[in-house]
Amino acid sequence: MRTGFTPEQEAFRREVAEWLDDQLSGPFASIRNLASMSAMMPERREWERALGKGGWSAIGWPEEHGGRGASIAEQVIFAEEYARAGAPGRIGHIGVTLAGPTLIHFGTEEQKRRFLPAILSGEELWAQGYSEPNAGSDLANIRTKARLEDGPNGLEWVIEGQKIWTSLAQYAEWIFVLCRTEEGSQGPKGLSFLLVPLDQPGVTLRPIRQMTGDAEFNETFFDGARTAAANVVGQPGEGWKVAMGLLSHERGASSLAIQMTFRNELQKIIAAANANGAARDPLIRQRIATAHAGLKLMRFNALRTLSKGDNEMLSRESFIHKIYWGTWHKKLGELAMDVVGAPGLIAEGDAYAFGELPQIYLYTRSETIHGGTNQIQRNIIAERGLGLPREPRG
Amino acid sequence: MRTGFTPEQEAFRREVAEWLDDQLSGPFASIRNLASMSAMMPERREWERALGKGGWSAIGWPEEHGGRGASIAEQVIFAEEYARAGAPGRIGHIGVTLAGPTLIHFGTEEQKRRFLPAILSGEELWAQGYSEPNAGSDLANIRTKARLEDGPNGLEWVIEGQKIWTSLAQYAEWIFVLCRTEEGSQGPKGLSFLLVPLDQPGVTLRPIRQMTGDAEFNETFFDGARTAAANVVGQPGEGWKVAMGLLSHERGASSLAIQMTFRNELQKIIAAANANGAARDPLIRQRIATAHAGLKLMRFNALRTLSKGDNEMLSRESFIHKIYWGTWHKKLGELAMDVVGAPGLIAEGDAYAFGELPQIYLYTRSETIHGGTNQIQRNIIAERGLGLPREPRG
Amino acid sequence: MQFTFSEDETLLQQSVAGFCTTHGSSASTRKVMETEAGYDSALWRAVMGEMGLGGIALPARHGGAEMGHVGLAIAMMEMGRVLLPSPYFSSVGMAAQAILLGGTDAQRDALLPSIATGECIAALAWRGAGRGHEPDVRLDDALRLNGVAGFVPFGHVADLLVVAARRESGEIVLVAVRANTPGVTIERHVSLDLTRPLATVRFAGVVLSQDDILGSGEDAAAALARTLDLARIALAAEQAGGAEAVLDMTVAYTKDRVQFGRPIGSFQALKHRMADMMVEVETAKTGAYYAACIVDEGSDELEEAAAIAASYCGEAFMGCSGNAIQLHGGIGFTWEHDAHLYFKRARADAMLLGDAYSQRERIAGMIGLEKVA
Amino acid sequence: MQFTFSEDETLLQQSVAGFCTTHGSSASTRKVMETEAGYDSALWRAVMGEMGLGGIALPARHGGAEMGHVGLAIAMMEMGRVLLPSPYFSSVGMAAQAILLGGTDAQRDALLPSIATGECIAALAWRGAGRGHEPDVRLDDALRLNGVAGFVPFGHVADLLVVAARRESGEIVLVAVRANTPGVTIERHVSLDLTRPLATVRFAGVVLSQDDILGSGEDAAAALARTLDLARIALAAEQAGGAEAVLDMTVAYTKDRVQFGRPIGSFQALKHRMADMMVEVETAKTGAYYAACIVDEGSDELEEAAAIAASYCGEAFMGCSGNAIQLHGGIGFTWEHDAHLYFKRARADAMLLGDAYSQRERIAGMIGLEKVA
Repeated sequence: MRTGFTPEQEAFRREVAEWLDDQLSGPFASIRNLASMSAMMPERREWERALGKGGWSAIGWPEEHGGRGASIAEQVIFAEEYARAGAPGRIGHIGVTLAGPTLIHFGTEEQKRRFLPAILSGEELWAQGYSEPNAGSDLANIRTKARLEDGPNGLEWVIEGQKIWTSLAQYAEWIFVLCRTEEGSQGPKGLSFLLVPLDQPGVTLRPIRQMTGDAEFNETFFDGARTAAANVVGQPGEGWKVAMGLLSHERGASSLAIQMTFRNELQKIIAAANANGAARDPLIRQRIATAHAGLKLMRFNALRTLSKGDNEMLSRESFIHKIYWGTWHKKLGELAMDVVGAPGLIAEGDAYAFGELPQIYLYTRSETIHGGTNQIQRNIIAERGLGLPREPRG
Repeated sequence: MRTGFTPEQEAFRREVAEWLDDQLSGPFASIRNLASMSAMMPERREWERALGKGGWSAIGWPEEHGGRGASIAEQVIFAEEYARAGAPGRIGHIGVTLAGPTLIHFGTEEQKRRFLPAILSGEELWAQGYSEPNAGSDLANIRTKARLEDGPNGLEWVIEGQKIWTSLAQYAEWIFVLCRTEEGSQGPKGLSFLLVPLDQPGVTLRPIRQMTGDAEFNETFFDGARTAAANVVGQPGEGWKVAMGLLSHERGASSLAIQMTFRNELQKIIAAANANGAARDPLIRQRIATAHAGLKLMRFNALRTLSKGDNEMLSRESFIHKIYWGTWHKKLGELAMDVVGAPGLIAEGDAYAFGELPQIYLYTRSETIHGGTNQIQRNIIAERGLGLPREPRG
Repeated sequence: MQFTFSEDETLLQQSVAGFCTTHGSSASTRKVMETEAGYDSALWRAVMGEMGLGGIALPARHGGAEMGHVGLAIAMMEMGRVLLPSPYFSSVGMAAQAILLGGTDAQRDALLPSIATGECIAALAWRGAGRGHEPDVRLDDALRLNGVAGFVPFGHVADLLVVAARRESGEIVLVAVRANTPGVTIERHVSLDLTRPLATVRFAGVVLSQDDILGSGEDAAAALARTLDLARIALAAEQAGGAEAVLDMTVAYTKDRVQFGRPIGSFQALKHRMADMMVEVETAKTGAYYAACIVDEGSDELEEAAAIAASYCGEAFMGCSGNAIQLHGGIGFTWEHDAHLYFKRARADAMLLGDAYSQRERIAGMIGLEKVA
Repeated sequence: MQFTFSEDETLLQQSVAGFCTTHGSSASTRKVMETEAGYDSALWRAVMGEMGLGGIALPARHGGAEMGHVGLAIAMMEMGRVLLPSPYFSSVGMAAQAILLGGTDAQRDALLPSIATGECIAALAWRGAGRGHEPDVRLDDALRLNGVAGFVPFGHVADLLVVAARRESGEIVLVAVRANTPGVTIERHVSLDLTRPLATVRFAGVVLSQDDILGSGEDAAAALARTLDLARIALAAEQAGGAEAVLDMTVAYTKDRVQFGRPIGSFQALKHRMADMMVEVETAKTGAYYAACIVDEGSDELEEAAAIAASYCGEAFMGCSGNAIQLHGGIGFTWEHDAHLYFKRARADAMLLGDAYSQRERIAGMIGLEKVA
């Protein structure tokens, strides 16, 4: 076992770093080191296009679908260099890491031809539609319904219902929607995985303001929204299988990119502690050291899972990443606030918008909740990782 | 609301302190500040008798039954002074705090006459027989059986089964045994609360060695053990009600006495930290300060519950004492070990017996388990304190 | 030993609780917190006038009700439960105490009655605008104030500022200065805690008279230290009340919310988390009551009790309000749900008067832990 | 990047695991731990001889297998899983490394091969008998050793002692001295960790020759520091193995044990506790593997990796073994159940080479946290 990379991989690393630095020192300098997820949207769309043009948008996709078929080591390297370079958070990530891989795995040839190129080129952005007000942790409890109807454009799905936590939906062209297509079905049965255009009268968005003051998420209401009959992935009624395959993609290598962001945050905390004297507090020192150690271990946890390749994704350690980083990051937020001290209680201007470190404190409260609460993660770890008996249903 | 005591109560405090000091400087000097629960047994029996003779054995019992009918404030004072004086842990406590109050509440006149005086005088010690190997947290799952049989001494209960965690049974004359007296009954139904003499052929003890190296507890085997038909408390079949009344006594004022022991332990930890330099470690300082604060709060938590009197024992805060002190003490054990450092890894002699501070570390591992695990305590708090729904039974 | 409410205290608690329930709804709090003032002046008059809470811990001579610090704790706990947005803590819990402890009889007579009635809103400006806890205002020998005081709750609506400053000799001096004195500027900030805005107060050559000086030197330093301890105790009561409110809110929500075919409050992981919260809540209440009693009994354990209550209650409120967000799931971190208001109050409270670490370090000193062998 | 076992490493892991399962049963461990020696000499010969684990991290020249520190970590993890009582860690994981790093070629050639075969049991005596981590043995200019070394694992069966001492100048000096040299006395203690007895070694005017000196001054200090880091990494692997063993034991028990009509492992509070344990176990394994790789790759991150692995794995093992007792309920704190053996090993491990606090303070220095502004 080894942690290092081969000379070829190091050469790849240099290539990636060089391309990123060229772009981010040049045409995209304005969005380098951008912290907000919602600012500078036109520039970020351009950035998605530039990634696509450079062939860097989805390097892990197979070559036949426009990717580079990059090895896991190369994906790791790309993710690390991407974050190291201060490249902006990707508004194309739902398409690249969720919709695309799902279509590659479950889609028809026609669907692949229709959707994959636009994801790669950055022309079409995607949003996800899973959660509902009454299907949060209990995802199978979905109530959004769709039925096939003949319409002016032929046979179409007509969708009624509501999704929540649909991030980036206000910027996206498409949303995938898990909905109930068999009347009277319950739980994971009778669901279908539909691809729905967002720009239509039947779709209404309402931004959800978070405790940070930002509105990163939306509620998305479907009121007779329509999509072509062909825009179902997998068989109608088998949406659960498709969605679950997609969720496991969500847990993948992307956690490595986030770690570089974490590293940058930790560096800022260290700098702040040195600047304001918090670094002399023995407890703060311990907590920063713990955070640093935890981040290193997070990286090697991920590398350990990734090194096993896809076949062994179900080994015990593959279940721990989400709860580990969510919990780690929440603690980092508390640490950040404690390092800043009382000045963190005051916004930097007239809006409810705080400095980067207090912002971590607020933002991270959601990270042990969205994408599966820590409680759900522990159930999964206990049942799938350790084989403990299931909870009786009520 | 006030925390202080009245002049009369302070006078009572002086009286208690004086009597204890007289005794423990004089005839009982050899057992002052005794840490072990199992050493110096003959002297400790004498001590029980001296308490009885002085009228200090069970001051909270009603005067008609030989107590002093002491107020709660007086019981608090007595418990505090008892521990402050370094008086030894009471081997009579199961009789005084459990068996006696149960008999006073549920017993017949005949039973009271027979048993209470010998408890008060220290002539008869008691053990408790609740838990079984398969009825630990799930106390209602009791399998020990008793049936009425005509024997040489008239109608008698004949008992078959096994109890576990019967502390002090090797020194006691009597044990109360919760057992199943209705064939085929299940759960809390069909149980009876029997009083059984220990010195008989049908009773066998096997000491359970704990991880500390000591054997404070026993397994007690009943193999045709007998007791008179009259030695049932409450109606046959209603033992659960009697036992539950008794368990609530167990949660009472006795926690105040233990706190003085805790205080002595904390003082020793502080002294050790000053002596070996651990007091200069900022984290150790924080932890000791936290322990000190926690102990103060523990005392006032108890005073708060006690101040409400018996009628309001079911207010929210009355549920927290057991988990609070068990958890606090376990942390104190870890702190003690960290203060001592590596020297705590070495026994003081040739036996597996460590210094007082490491001993706290080992001993306290059991305190979040026996008398109701922390898990069970949390269920009780959640369901009875907060009114949350019960867990479905499997 | 009667460590439970007296009849008077029970009545007080019920009346404040009733008032807060009626006037401290989420909707009205949210309306008020969006205003520039950050409090509702009609409500303020009711709290101070009809309810008479302004003088609760003051001697009768100064317009007080003589309910002591237990009375103040009761009021703070109930207001904390609903996050009642008002300058109460700032004016009554901090500034009035500083005048009572640090001023002369004449100054008390002059200043306290109007604070007690609420006519005058006072605020205590005692620390600089940075991370530390030292005064950053200087009083020169010509009695001119210069410098900055940070994190003054409701400083922007204060009529009277009690300022901790240093003389050129380094001595602490406490002064009382009207907010409209030339050279005083007050900047209200958008604050993390939406229900208790903070202000920065700047002094640029503010000229004082000798009468504005409450006291100097060791006495003033002691009065300031004691004021902060009394404020910690009052704040501990608020924290305990806030912690209990988020627990109750969470219990109610989890009994209601159904997932996987069961109310989520029947899942053991959630039950146990709430059980742990309850242990913290009850212990926090105990800590606040105990410390308040210690004040009223004139015990010499006041510093210890304040440090214990502050360190425990601060962390309990932060922990419980964080758990409340977690146990509410997605809705818990939205702006429209109240959980974040409590979470932010908890954080601000915990940073206002020195962190738990420094309070525990004080305790370490009190219990004889040696720093150098 | 191939942060997973190679084929050779997989084979090694399987063979050590098989050996430990066969020979490291609870019954045999309990028998061995009651003996004066505290280890089974036949088993020792098998570990060192047949299994060839003695030289696993040594160069071939000194009788080594050149499987590196990853190999050593694999061996330690498997032995840790069953608490195999043997001087392996002491002799191979500590003393041999000190000789390799601190000795001359001649000394290595002379001493290491017999340690690798197990003929010679070595032990490292580096700290005093108190709470601190400083050598308390002095080497005077006439090459006489005097003083006390504490907490030497399996010191009582050591043939060779590697001793960290100070010269009169204060310089660190590393020496190798036979245990049977006149003036050396070794006292075996009844130890908290029953499966790894500790000894105190006393030196009373022990006369050395120049050849016994491995090295002096900065080189020796660096060799000692690095030896301790390598020992921390090996110990981290043991801790990860122990943590995994108690988790597996707890999972198995709670699947079996029925209370309230259900296996207790179906109760969410227990499931979630075990889930948290699994996160710690897997991360501990990661930490141990990562640090071992760093050694074998010759990376300059060795100190950091050692401090990270030591602080994380030590606390993970203590936490998991404490949880194991708790989740076993009453039986968990009995002598007859193995849970306490792991719990005590975890505690002893965490104290043997410096606590987590000091390791984190090292990390704080490495990542640029300034102590004085």
